[in-house]
Amino acid sequence: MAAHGTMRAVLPWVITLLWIAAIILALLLFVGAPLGEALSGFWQGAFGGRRHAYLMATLSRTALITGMAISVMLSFRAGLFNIGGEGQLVAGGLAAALTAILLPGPPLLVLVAAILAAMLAGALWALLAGVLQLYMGVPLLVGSLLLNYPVRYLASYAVAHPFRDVPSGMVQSHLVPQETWLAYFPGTRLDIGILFTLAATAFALVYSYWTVHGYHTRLNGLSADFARTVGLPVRRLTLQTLAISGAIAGLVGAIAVFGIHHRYIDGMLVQPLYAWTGIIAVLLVGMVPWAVPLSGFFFAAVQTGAAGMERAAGVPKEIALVIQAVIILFVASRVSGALSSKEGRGDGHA
Amino acid sequence: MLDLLLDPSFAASIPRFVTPILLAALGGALCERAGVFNIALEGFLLTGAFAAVLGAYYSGTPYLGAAAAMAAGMAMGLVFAEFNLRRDGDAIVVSIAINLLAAGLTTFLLRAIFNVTGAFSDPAIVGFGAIRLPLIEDIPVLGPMLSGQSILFYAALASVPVLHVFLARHRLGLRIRAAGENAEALRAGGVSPRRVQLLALVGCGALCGLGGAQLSIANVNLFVENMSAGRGWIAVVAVLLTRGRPWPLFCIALLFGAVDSLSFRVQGMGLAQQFTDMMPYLATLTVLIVLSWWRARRARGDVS
Amino acid sequence: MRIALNGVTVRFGLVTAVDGVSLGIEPGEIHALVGENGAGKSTLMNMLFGLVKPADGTIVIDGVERRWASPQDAIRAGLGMVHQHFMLQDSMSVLENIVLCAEPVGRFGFVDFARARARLDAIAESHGVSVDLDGQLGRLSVGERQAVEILKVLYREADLLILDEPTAVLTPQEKDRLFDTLRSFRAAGKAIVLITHKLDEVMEIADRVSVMRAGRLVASAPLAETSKEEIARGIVGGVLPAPRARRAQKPGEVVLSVDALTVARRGRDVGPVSFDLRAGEIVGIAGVSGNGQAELVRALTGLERPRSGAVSLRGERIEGRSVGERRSLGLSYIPEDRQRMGLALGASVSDNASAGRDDRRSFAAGPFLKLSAMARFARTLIENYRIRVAGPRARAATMSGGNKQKLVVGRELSRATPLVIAENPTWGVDIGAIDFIHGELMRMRDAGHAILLISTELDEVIALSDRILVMYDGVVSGEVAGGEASRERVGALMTSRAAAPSGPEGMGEVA
Amino acid sequence: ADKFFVYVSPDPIGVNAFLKMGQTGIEAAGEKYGADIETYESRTAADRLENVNAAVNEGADIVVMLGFEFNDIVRQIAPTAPDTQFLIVDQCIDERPENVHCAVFREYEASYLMGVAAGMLTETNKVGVVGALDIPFLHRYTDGYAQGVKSVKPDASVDIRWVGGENPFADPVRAKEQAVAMHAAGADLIFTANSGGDFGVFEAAKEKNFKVFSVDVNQCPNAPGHVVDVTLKQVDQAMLQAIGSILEGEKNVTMALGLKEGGMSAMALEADRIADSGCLIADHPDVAAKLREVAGSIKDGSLKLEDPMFAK
Ligand SMILES: Nc1ncnc2c1ncn2[C@@H]1O[C@H](COP(=O)(O)OP(=O)(O)OP(=O)(O)O)[C@@H](O)[C@H]1O
Ligand SMILES: Nc1ncnc2c1ncn2[C@@H]1O[C@H](COP(=O)(O)OP(=O)(O)OP(=O)(O)O)[C@@H](O)[C@H]1O
Ligand SMILES: [Mg+2]
Ligand SMILES: [Mg+2]
Repeated sequence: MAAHGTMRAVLPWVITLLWIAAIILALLLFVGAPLGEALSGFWQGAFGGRRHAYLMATLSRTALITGMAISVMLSFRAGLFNIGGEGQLVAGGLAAALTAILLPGPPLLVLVAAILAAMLAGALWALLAGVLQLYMGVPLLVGSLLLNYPVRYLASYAVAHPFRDVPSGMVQSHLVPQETWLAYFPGTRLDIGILFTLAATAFALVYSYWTVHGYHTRLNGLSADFARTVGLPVRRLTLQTLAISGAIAGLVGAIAVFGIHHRYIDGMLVQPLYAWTGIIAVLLVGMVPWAVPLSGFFFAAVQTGAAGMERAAGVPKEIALVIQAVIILFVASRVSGALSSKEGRGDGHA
Repeated sequence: MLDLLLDPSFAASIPRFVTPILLAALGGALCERAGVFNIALEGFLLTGAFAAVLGAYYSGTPYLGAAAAMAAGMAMGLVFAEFNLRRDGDAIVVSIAINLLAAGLTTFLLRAIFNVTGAFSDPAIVGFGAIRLPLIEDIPVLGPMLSGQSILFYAALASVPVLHVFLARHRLGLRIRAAGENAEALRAGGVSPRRVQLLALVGCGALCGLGGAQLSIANVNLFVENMSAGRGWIAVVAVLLTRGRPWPLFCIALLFGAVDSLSFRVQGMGLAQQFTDMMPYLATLTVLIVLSWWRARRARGDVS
Repeated sequence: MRIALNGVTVRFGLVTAVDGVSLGIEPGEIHALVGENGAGKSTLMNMLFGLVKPADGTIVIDGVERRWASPQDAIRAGLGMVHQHFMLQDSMSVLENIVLCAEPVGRFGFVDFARARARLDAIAESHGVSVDLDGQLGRLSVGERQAVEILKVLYREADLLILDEPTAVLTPQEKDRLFDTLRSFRAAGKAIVLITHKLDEVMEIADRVSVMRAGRLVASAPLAETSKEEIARGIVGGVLPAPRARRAQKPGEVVLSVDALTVARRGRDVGPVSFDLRAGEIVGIAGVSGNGQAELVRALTGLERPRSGAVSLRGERIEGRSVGERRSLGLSYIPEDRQRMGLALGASVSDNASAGRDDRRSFAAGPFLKLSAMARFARTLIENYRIRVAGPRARAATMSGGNKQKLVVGRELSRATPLVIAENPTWGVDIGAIDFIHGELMRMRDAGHAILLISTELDEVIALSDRILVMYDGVVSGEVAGGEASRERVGALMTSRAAAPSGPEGMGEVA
Repeated sequence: ADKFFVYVSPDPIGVNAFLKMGQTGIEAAGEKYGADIETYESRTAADRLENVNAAVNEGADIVVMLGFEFNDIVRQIAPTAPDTQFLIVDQCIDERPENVHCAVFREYEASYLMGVAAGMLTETNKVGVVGALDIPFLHRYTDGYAQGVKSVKPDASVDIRWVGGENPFADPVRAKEQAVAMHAAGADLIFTANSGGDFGVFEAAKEKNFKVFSVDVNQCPNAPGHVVDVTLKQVDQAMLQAIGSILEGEKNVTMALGLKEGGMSAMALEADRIADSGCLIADHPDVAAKLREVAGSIKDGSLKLEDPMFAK
């Protein structure tokens, strides 16, 4: 009986996985890729390389993706559909770079100041979306999304004109002082930025499971009407949550600047779709905090793995996006139902 | 500034920007009215744009290109339905996934089929030509706007009243509205709301597909990665603002389209490119804020 | 038409909602179906109408066994149902509502409204049911909506009419009008099933009555062969609960004082409402739903800012205060809608139990939660309020409605605040739970708490209240002392100014 | 083969003529020096970094990078990979380790010639140029062009506009709009230097029937009857030469190629190709002659042009 029960629980997942596998296989066959090479190339590209160089690449992606996922998760669990992570990320990255470039002083202090500035910038940008919703009636979903664009272009302008490193010939800021660059783990090209992500993750876990504020925001997320009825300060919770979530996004921006590019390059935080990957990483695990880092690593591996697959078997690495989307379609439609209800939109679910 | 607004080529450029947004928004309206929260218009548009090029390239005629675009859009609609309606996936999650799917699939196929990245352009891609309306083209400002556009533009114009009448008087239109407002009642009446919503999604896909075709085989004759570049989201906003009512939708789309094309013109006036790039989104935000704020004020009188 | 249900069983997962019911429905007969909440009445009829599939049993119509793939089949076969909750589109016109799903179509599938109009005029002729076809449904009173539902059924030329608690929300006048219509149907030889909780109505109009309890059919007989008491006994299964004994006690000082309070709502504002509520008394607010009770409650609890007027709690002005402030000043609130406002269904019982507590110290240390303390508190509630649930960690959604309600009541009453506002506290809850909740409210009263009881269940108000305020069309239309309160007197007040149909209905609920 | 070359593109290659030349260049090199070749296309800053890393990982002997996007990356990685040779085409970095090599071009010289032609041919006395993005590097095209125009028609106005947007180097849609707008504003000759976007400008030229100049390769056939002349950038040649000297063990190979070295050219200067190039310049012998003369004075240094990239 029990066995039968577990059977019933497991079977749909097996079927889901089979579906996903089938679709990926179909894509590979479509491009006529040699399966063996493709798969080994994927594995190599995600975890292999000389001295695990590719694994390091995967980890350094993980740092950013998981960071964004954590940021998004805090909003989602509070029932705030903040998909403006991209804007908050950019705001953070730009603030970090400019602070580090313009602020004189001992490197460590500059670094700390820059990181704080990044978090502040991210928080403010997220708050803006919150204010639009609470006081202007602009749905957070749309407001936060549209706010991505202005900040993206503002940043682009900043590094294209006033703060541009002209001789470099690129649309990018000057380098941040070399002393502020995040160190690499000995013998690798992986910077210690991932430690910041781990810290943020730890914070998020404690916050979600064991703090009063986290508890209240969770209730608000599950039912805003309920939260209001039992007298929780819904508006304040909303703004505070957005601020926290934005601050973490900003932190991620700083990690990208000090750990990877050492300056702000136009588009460096937007084009890799870090924010969107973060969102789907959260959706994949239905907003369960402890699982978020894992799914962040998973998607990072999918992306670097795809690049490996391209090198090894000539499969266009764009397949990564497709794989991610397919996984979300199949898996997330099984686990996360708690979103549209917030918008009070969508057709009536069971 | 004024001379710029009177510049016929500016007037002529507006429809090129309005058409994709309008078509996508009309599709979105179908879903909105049917109670499907479809914010995947961006993905639908992009898919359409790609399929249009594919069709036009292999068939050699833009009409089959447009047909392919519609078909691809409908297919996306079916995917949406499968996961949102049948598998009960959250509408927003499904939308995000479909947007990613479209971005991924188009770039993937671009390389898999044409073995290029970034953009695909080829003389074999035959686009829609301009249709000149003899008398109308002589009207001062409206002339160049109304005449010399692609057939898709006229199709978009026509769909506004058509959709209006359809929703008001057609059996399916009636049921779509019911599915959006009180699906349970529809069920009690023996009509499956899901089926109605499925049809709405397919219709949405077709319209978005055409919108995509306008982007890729009417505005130009080539496909560029991420060609929809946020227009689908602007359409979403237009739908939310107007709650899917065709005529107001038309006005909003017109406004957004005009700003979009204006943003190119003002660059000539020495405004930094980044700021002109910003204009459409700022305009959208502004309209959104003003209307929402106004609505909120008006609604304050009500319960809830 | 003549209908026979044979051994019908309906299951929802593990719940057996209808259990082997066999029932006959005759043409030209009004068949009353009674039973307490959750007895299975709606489910049985939904099954007959093709909305839910029977696990077992058959439907035989005029000697032919029938199966429905969807309600469409049932409708084609001549069945019509007016559901417990209206199945209408507020934003559509009456005409659109009526033709929806049965549209007469012309070319290209466009609806031929003219044809529909003609048919409806004819129907209005023959049965005297008529509504302005072009009015927007959202603007209609409940009574008129009911008429629209009935027109829908007639329009589909049904020979069997199922009405699920049609009178629950009607004023007596509207009810009488409805019953006249039903009689005309009976005269026309149609078969009618009338689900209701009100035995007086059964006695007034039914030809035959069937009683359900816990999914089973416990009795089915011609009205003539039974009596009100017998039916009542059938419903509750054996003895009726004795009317509650109330300890006479003189009320203490004023706890809640409402002065000329007005609240905004679409159409006509609610209020001005003024009254005092003293320690140790239960003041009941009776009235047909939609007469401003919802708005009043929202204004008192702080969920909505009033337009004008004053509210003071223990001498403190609170009309400007937030919900949280009011609660910590000594207000508890049992909301009508347990699913949305009373509980966070996705959260655990324990999380729900500790929500909105102001004794923060007892479940938190600094910014951190004391999870064990929260669980302990939940466990005490589960015991004290006899909540049937797996445990503190179970998700609230897994409880049945009655137990959900007990959890809400427990959480709020255990705060032991001077003021308790209870809004339809026993709505959709089984008789055992009702009895328990009533007992708790009484206990609070006797313990000297002030209780404001808003309920659409007249009997409940009359049974519990020391004083009864009756609301009609947004204002208090009268006050009756609990002692001399009778259904008739209160009922009369509930429908004063009955000339005008009572304003826009149901607004409170959509809030 | 015993050698392994990797070509890392800064952006999707697509219809980008310039990046395509890198492709042909690496293929030619592979042929000539019997090496396996691979192409890693990048889409984002992160991709570029990872691709160069990957190239090193995969054991490339020579990593060829096109464009200025790679400066930081080479600075970072080259020191850590002493046995890999890095060739940056189109750019150079100062104080570089000896395994870093450059081949750069003086695009402004050829662009200047286009300007001269435009100045001579314009009837409206208004000409325009569409650049991908307002960055110093592209001023080599836009400013060079403008200077050329002024040199023959000091009173002519040059309208400079940028494509910008999501992907400036491959957005024909926006490029087309800019061209249309400029033409509407009176420009009758438009110089397009936005790689992937050029097609958009050609489309506009066909629709509105004006004439254009373009860059890098012979694009005249892409818009027959509309392209007056094109600058020619011999990326493949530069690559071959540079790789050659690298293989000979030369350190810090540096090449600066302009008209003089034959790294840059224009169709007008290619006596043998001009006839069947499909470029309109073929029908303007007078202009072609003038261009050859100007080119001459640039080569022999009698006409000095300073690099707009470092102007301002
Ligand atoms: N969709 C459903 N899923 C699960 N259980 C259900 C569902 N609908 C009804 N039930 C259960 O079936 C039983 C009968 O419900 P039903 O609505 O028929 O009662 P009822 O007699 O109509 O009560 P009321 O007088 O409140 O209308 C109840 O226990 C109810 O909880
Ligand atoms: N939508 C549903 N899906 C699954 N089970 C349901 C659903 N609704 C009700 N149930 C189950 O049906 C039973 C009764 O549910 P419901 O809330 O109708 O009870 P009720 O009759 O209102 O309250 P009670 O029976 O406690 O008086 C419970 O076991 C509940 O879990
Ligand atoms: Mg019930
Ligand atoms: Mg019922």
